[in-house]
Amino acid sequence: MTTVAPPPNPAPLKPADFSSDQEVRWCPGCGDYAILKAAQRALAEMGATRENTVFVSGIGCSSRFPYYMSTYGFHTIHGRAPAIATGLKLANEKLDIWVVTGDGDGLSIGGNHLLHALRRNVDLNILLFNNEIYGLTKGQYSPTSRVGTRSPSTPQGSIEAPVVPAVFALGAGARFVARAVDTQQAQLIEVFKRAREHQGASFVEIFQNCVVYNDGVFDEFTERSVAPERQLLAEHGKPLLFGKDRAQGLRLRSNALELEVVRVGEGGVSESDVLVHDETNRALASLLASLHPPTFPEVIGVLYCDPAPSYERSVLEQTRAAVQGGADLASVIRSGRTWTV
Amino acid sequence: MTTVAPPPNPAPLKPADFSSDQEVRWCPGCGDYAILKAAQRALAEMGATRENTVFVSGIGCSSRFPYYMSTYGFHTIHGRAPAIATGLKLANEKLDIWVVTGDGDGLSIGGNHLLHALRRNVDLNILLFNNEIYGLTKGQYSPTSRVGTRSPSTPQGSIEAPVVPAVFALGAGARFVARAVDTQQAQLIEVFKRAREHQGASFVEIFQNCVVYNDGVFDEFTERSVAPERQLLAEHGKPLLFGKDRAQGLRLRSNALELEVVRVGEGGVSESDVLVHDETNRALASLLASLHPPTFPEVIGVLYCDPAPSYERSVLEQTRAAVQGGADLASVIRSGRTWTV
Amino acid sequence: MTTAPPLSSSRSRESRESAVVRFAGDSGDGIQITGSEFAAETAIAGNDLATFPDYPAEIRAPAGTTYGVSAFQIHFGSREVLTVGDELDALVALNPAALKVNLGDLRPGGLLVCDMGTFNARNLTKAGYAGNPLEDRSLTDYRVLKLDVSKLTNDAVKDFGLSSKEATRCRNMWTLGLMLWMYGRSRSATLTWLERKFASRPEIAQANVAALNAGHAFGETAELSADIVPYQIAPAPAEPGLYRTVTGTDALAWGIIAGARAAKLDRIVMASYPITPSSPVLHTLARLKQFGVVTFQAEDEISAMCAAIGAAFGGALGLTSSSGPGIALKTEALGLAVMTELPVVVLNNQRAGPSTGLPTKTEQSDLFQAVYGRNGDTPLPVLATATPSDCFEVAIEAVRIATKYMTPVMVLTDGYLANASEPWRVPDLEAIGEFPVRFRTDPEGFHPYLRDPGTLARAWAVPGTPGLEHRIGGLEKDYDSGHVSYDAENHQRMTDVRHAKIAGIARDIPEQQLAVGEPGAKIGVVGWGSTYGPIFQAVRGLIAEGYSVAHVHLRYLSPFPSNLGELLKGFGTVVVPEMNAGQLVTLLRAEYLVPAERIDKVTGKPFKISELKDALRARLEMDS
Amino acid sequence: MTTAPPLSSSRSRESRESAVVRFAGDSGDGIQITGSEFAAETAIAGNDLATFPDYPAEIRAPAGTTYGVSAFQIHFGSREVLTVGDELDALVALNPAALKVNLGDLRPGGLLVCDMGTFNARNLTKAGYAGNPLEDRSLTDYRVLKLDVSKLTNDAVKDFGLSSKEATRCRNMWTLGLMLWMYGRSRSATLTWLERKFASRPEIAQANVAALNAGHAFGETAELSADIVPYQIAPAPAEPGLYRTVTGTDALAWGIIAGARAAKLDRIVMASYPITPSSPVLHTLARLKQFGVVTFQAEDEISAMCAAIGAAFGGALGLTSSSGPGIALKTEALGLAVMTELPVVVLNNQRAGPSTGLPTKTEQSDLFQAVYGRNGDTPLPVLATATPSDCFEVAIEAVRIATKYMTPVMVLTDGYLANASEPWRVPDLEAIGEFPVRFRTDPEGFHPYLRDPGTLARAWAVPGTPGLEHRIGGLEKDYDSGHVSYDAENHQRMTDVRHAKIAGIARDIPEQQLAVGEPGAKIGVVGWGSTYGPIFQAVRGLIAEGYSVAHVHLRYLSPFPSNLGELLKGFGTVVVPEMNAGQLVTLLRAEYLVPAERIDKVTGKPFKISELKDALRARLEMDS
Ligand SMILES: Cc1ncc(C[n+]2csc(CCOP(=O)(O)OP(=O)(O)O)c2C)c(N)n1
Ligand SMILES: Cc1ncc(C[n+]2csc(CCOP(=O)(O)OP(=O)(O)O)c2C)c(N)n1
Ligand code: SF4
Ligand code: SF4
Ligand SMILES: [Mg+2]
Ligand SMILES: [Mg+2]
Repeated sequence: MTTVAPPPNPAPLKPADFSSDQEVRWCPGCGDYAILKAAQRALAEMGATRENTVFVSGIGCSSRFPYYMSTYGFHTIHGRAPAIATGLKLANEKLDIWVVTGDGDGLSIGGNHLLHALRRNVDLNILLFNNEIYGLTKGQYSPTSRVGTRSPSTPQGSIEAPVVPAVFALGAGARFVARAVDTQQAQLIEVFKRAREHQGASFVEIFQNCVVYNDGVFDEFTERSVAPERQLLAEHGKPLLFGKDRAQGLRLRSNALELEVVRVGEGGVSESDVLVHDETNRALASLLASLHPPTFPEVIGVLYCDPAPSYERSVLEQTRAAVQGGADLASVIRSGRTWTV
Repeated sequence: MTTVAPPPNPAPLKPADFSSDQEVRWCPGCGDYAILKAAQRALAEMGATRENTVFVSGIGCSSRFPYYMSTYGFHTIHGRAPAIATGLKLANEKLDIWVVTGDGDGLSIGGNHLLHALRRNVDLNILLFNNEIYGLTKGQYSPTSRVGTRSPSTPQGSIEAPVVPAVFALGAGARFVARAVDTQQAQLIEVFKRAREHQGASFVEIFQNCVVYNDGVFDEFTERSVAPERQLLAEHGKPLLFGKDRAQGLRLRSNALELEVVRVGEGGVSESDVLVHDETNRALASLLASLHPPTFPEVIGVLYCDPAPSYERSVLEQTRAAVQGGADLASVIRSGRTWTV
Repeated sequence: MTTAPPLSSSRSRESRESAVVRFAGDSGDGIQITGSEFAAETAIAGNDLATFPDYPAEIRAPAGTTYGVSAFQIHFGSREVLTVGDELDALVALNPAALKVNLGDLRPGGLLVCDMGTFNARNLTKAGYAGNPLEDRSLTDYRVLKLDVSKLTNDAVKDFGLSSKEATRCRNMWTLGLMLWMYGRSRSATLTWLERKFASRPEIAQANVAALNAGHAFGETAELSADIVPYQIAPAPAEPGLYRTVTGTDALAWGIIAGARAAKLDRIVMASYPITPSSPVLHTLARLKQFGVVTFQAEDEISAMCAAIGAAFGGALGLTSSSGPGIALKTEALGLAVMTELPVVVLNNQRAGPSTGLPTKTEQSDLFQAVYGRNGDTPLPVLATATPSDCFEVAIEAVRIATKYMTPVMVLTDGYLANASEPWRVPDLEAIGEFPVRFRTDPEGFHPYLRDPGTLARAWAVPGTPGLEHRIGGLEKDYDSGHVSYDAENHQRMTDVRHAKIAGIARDIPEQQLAVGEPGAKIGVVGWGSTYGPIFQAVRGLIAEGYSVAHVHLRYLSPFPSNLGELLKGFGTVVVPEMNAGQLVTLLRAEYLVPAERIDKVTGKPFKISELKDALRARLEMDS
Repeated sequence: MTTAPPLSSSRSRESRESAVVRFAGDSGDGIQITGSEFAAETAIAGNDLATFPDYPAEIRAPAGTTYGVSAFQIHFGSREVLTVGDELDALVALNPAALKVNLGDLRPGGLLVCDMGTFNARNLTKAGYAGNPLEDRSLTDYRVLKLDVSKLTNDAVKDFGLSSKEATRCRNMWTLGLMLWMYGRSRSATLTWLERKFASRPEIAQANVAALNAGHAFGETAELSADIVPYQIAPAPAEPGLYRTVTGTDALAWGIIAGARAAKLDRIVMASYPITPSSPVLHTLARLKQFGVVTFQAEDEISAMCAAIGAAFGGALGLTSSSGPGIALKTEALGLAVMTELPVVVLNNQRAGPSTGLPTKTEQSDLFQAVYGRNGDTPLPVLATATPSDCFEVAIEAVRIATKYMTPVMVLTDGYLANASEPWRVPDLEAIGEFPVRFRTDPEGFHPYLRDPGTLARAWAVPGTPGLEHRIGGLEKDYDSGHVSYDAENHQRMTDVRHAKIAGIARDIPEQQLAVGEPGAKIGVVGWGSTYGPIFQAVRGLIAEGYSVAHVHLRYLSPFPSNLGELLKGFGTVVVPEMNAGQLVTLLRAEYLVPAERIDKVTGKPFKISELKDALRARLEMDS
């Protein structure tokens, strides 16, 4: 609400300027470190200011994030960050608000708030650190854990079908859905920038390695040696190609809603047969988000981006219009039937 | 847990036998009456018993439902019916459990439980009475209300994009998603039967007219005169045709993930160009669920059905296997290090 | 029709000090309008008054059923009126169901007006009557005026070309006209209102006017039995000024806005999730956006509480409202608000519990929840409103305490207060003392838990302010730096300061006064919330009877006013009437070790003056 | 190395009544294993004992940091041991950070064993030491045994072909060997354990054995300074029987299972959502499925509570567990359980609040929440466990009360109890009295709120039973039919019966006994929960000093035992030590009007016996 004018000619901030004085206390080797670094770089590169940037998180290892940023921060309670961030945005729409959440925080206890923040399209940048496990509470399976995950609460293996965060977000009506990998800095930074630019709720799922309780769970497609063959970086307007020499692509089966992997140049397949990524097509995004190795590549990048007016804009327009109409409490109270004694 | 054996040769029950002795207290003309009737008929026609059938609801006009059934019933608290029903199913997997919820109950406060009941695939028949409004609390807009809905809490009109229940359910990983209209009894009964037969979570959205706070909100496609032109009943294995004489159909745009309406016999379109409904294709279901009048028909019927093992089965298998291994508390307590004084 | 000798109806009016009238009919009969208009004319006539609407629990119950009955009660008089009245002097029943449901509250000898036109077999059956009570001897205890209001109305409006349904809808105006005559009231306000309301349909306006006049004229001219007499009730003395009637809901909403203005906050974020009986505050504020109000209908109560917290973090006044079950859902986040010391006002419009309970009935059973219902040692201030107009002042006070002490504040109202109305002298807004917040802007020496040495409030430093970037959260923080701290002694220190801060508010609130009676009375009757009216009247009545009794009514329930202990210990006995199973009494006993006694009532209905008087009289006489 | 004259280490042992030893090191150092093994050998040696592990708050803090220090404390003796000890007689510090964090708890003159091999510049800096404390004069208050354990271990295991990392990992066994020698303990249990544990890697097993033996031999043979003496601590008297050590978590889990067996319920639905420090109960029960346990990791605490309610409706024992913030989320549904009168056991493993607070620290601050933290008048029984082994009995009792009275029951434990362990005489399961539930099957005269005239419990009629089809829910129900009722008098009656049912449990629980001391003592010290040990020891100590003091420890916090008021009124003064800001004391004052006084501590740590003794002694002398 009160945004004090920034000092004149502020010097551009460097990534390190976004680092707080608090010692980072994630486990050595945790994927969260890389995400922290990428966020600091993205903010610096975009010319963000500390005072107008806020990180709001829930509870979990990932949710410690705000303590390590030199911006404003709110380490709230488990699962509720999107709701708190919504209130904050309604108090001061000028703030650049980032929500940091985990697969447990955002999709277990906090699933409902996430659904509604996405549906309402509040202008928040929501980063979901998906390590497919509850890190902070010492390794129980989470809603994104694969079937069969052995954990303290599922010693015989979990049996629930995991939720696919991006598919859930699309089902919830999100208008920006992207994916990135903790250690792939360049792409991560790029996605952060796109998310920040997007007006309305941006949902970013980050595959994050928990070295202690779920080490290597994404190796299948993040391990350096296999990454090119198992990842597809979706780029708007470009064909959905992947693999060494971008030799493979995704094609739509004729008159069916199914994708298949084809090799360009083999069996009469030309590059023009390969589907072109259209980030404004929700159905395509949903299909892409559902693909997984080994049959398919894991699709990363901006799966979906189709802006619409953000919630706080429209809400505040109503309030602002009313305020402009003039406000006199005395006359409101005196309206209706009065009498004088 | 304790299922007492039914009396020998029970006489088959009639719809009226599923009616409780409580006076039905919905507003005259409320769509809920028709749904009640359909449920009673479906149960009777499927040979259900009162003692093994349970209706669990949250809070809302719709959630009064259990009081009007002569089965077991639990009118719980707002939004929590799926969670309570899950516990009930884990206590006694033999029960045939129906969850009755509203668009507010199931998608506003209860969205998270719905998400997880669907994802886990608990064998529940979940009926969401969607009247796009909060009936019981006197008419506030709900998460399914269209943009611009004027209600006591949105006197200037609502601004949030509504959630599409079926799209949400698909995004949540539901394995059975269907739609029906309150007053179209035959199809409603048919959907109830399919839902009950389906093992695992079945999600049924019912377009329900609230005569008091949102009268006629579905008229666009439910009004008798327009219904044939504005509704498409999806049937597995059959072409997606609709309209008088089934003259119109849905076609997939070539090499794109978009549907279009075509007229069979016009402009060289033959019936074989029309997409055939495949209820096991999630992407198709999702696309169908996203269509709305006036551009498209509203699609009803079973949009998606692709069974997988239900949650309680797998969970109870683990427990049962353990029980069969033998259980001796004394030896558990005596295991590990002991000493004798 | 009665056969008693006819009397001119223009005969002189009997004087009364007060009257209690209830209008009742089917939900479709326009009862609430009738009641409100009667109340408006009564207010303008200068009586003090209290009104209470009683809606059916069902949204739209089938016509003619007992559970579809809607009612509106008004108590008015020539002296202070503080309750809606124990029993009815007059009951207007527009159909058999209305009679069935309400007759029990009519005092013997009271006036009963019935529309005999609706007492047909179908309606009688629906209401559960075997025979027609207007025709058997079951109403002999009352003075019955049975009129075919339906027919009389139809006659009165027949010239306006209304449909028969529309014509019948004018019945309420006919009845209103009759009752306005009965108590010697003007019709002018209603006439103005009708013309405005139906401006676009003048034939409806005219028909309603005709019905209203016809009902009035009927009183003037018809031959009524001897026992039906019109009344006259003199104006009540009142401080000079501009008056209006006000409900608790409106007063609360306006009070919040006035409070935010006094705090110089230009944005209020009201985050709420609908629930009976609390939704109207959200609805009211949604129409007051011109005061910088942003209303947010959240997905649930947790989200609403959290959004209010987020808004307070952002420098707005955080506001949320709910009723018991919804407040239960807010408790975890409320703990976060305590821990992060953010100014959020939480309105709890109580209803009868436990659980869903009786959503449309009133109760005061969330006091424990308000004071104690959180994990950890988590103190916060709790205020309660006593009357509809008191809601205005309490709301301002809640904003003052929240912003001055950087704390969530719980305000307890109830379903009765929200809907009841009473005359209110329109306050002079300029006279409201300001308490402007001072956002921290100076980075020098700043940390987020830096406290004001006087209030112990922490600094309010708002995102957007350069140089004050900081992180708060639910983990314990270091007293001296605001960083996360697991230190043992620090936790003790922070726990202590959280308590001291709230306890210190006792120094910043008025000393407890007596509502009526003298300190040291034989019995001190201590109440809180909407029981103010009945307790006050009961105690005043007993004092008039010569008893030594006094009334203490608490606005501040946590912390208590600093002199309360002394006051209580001065009484011979302390008695605490509550609409719960004994909650304030428990707090008082724990705090002051006074052997306070209980008078509980949990029927979903307010206390009657008479039942309180009886109970207190019995207690007073026990010792003598 | 010291220059004092060498003495044979086989010299005779000094006798001690008890000792408190803490092992501390980096989280990767195997400290918890060292401690557990030491405890096992000590138990087998016949001492009474109490242990407490202290994990770092971070999952895996960087090596060598102070916040990465892990510790394990054991108090053992030849007489009853009830606490982990106020101060340390011996501290083993495997690195500088461990020394830094723990030294403050070592009593002057206490034994300090340090691995000087780790006191290099890097580790010293990480621990925040400017110089090396082993080399300056900062440790002169203690008897320091500085050994290069790293090197000694490496020497001992060099023959087994281990990597240097693996070799260093054996340091804990070397240390254990030394300390076992120090207190004259056997190594046999540890040897067996090592062989089983590393069966697949015999070289590791052998190396660990070698390290263990080397440490022991070092004690036997090395030339230690004169002030380093080995001890002997005689076995404690104990009732004959089979013993084991038990943590609160295990005892609770087993108690629930024993309770369900006694109730003849063959299914337990345990629905929970992980939260520190309560998750281990879920983990433990997930491994006990053979007892008909179904574990359900819900999406949140609300769902967990609701699933437990649904399960109870279905005829299983409904069980849920959490800690403060999670319990807050359960309160709305808990109200539903009260309203529908279903048997659900709710375990609250308390942690320090408010809000997220200090998740890994212990506190007793959820008592208010347990007793009062719901909307409406919503009474339920609340029990608390006093010691790890007491958890077993309390769990059984919770199941008994829940099923017999058809009510949710809250059980309060805390993070300390969950993790602490003590010796436990394995109970005779056959001797546990049965309390089989009787599901209603007879349709004759049935309605769901039909009550047992004795207990006032409603009938438990389970879906699946023909003829008993019924509907329950959160709305108020008619006393006589179980249908929804908005009736005023009925609500009063139901509210009353809900209270009467819970209050009536007081007749079905044992009268309150004194833990130690005499009725009518000058000071009655009243405690609950995990403060049992320190209060008991403090009071016993004061009695031995000749003071008139007694200890009352409450298992039943709602309702209180029927004789409690009388007992309290008999004391000169009632003092209530609590690890919160005064919660039980408030309940007692309100209930009995006794001017109970507070001794509070909220540092996240248990009371010390000495601090309690000091406080009580001061209080005792105030009046004399
Ligand atoms: C109300 C509440 N319930 C439970 C917890 C315990 N809790 C803290 S974090 C967490 C899950 C963390 O998982 P995730 O969100 O995936 O974060 P990660 O630690 O993996 O980054 C849980 C269950 C809590 N703090 N509060
Ligand atoms: C915890 C809680 N919050 C809010 C309410 C109030 N409430 C009852 S029903 C309802 C919404 C009803 O809408 P919907 O689910 O669409 O049902 P409908 O009445 O339209 O059938 C609300 C907000 C409540 N009973 N409990
Ligand atoms: S437990 Fe896992 S997620 Fe948490 S800090 Fe350690 S590595 Fe990272
Ligand atoms: S308010 Fe609407 S949904 Fe509720 S009973 Fe009436 S018509 Fe039906
Ligand atoms: Mg995680
Ligand atoms: Mg609805």
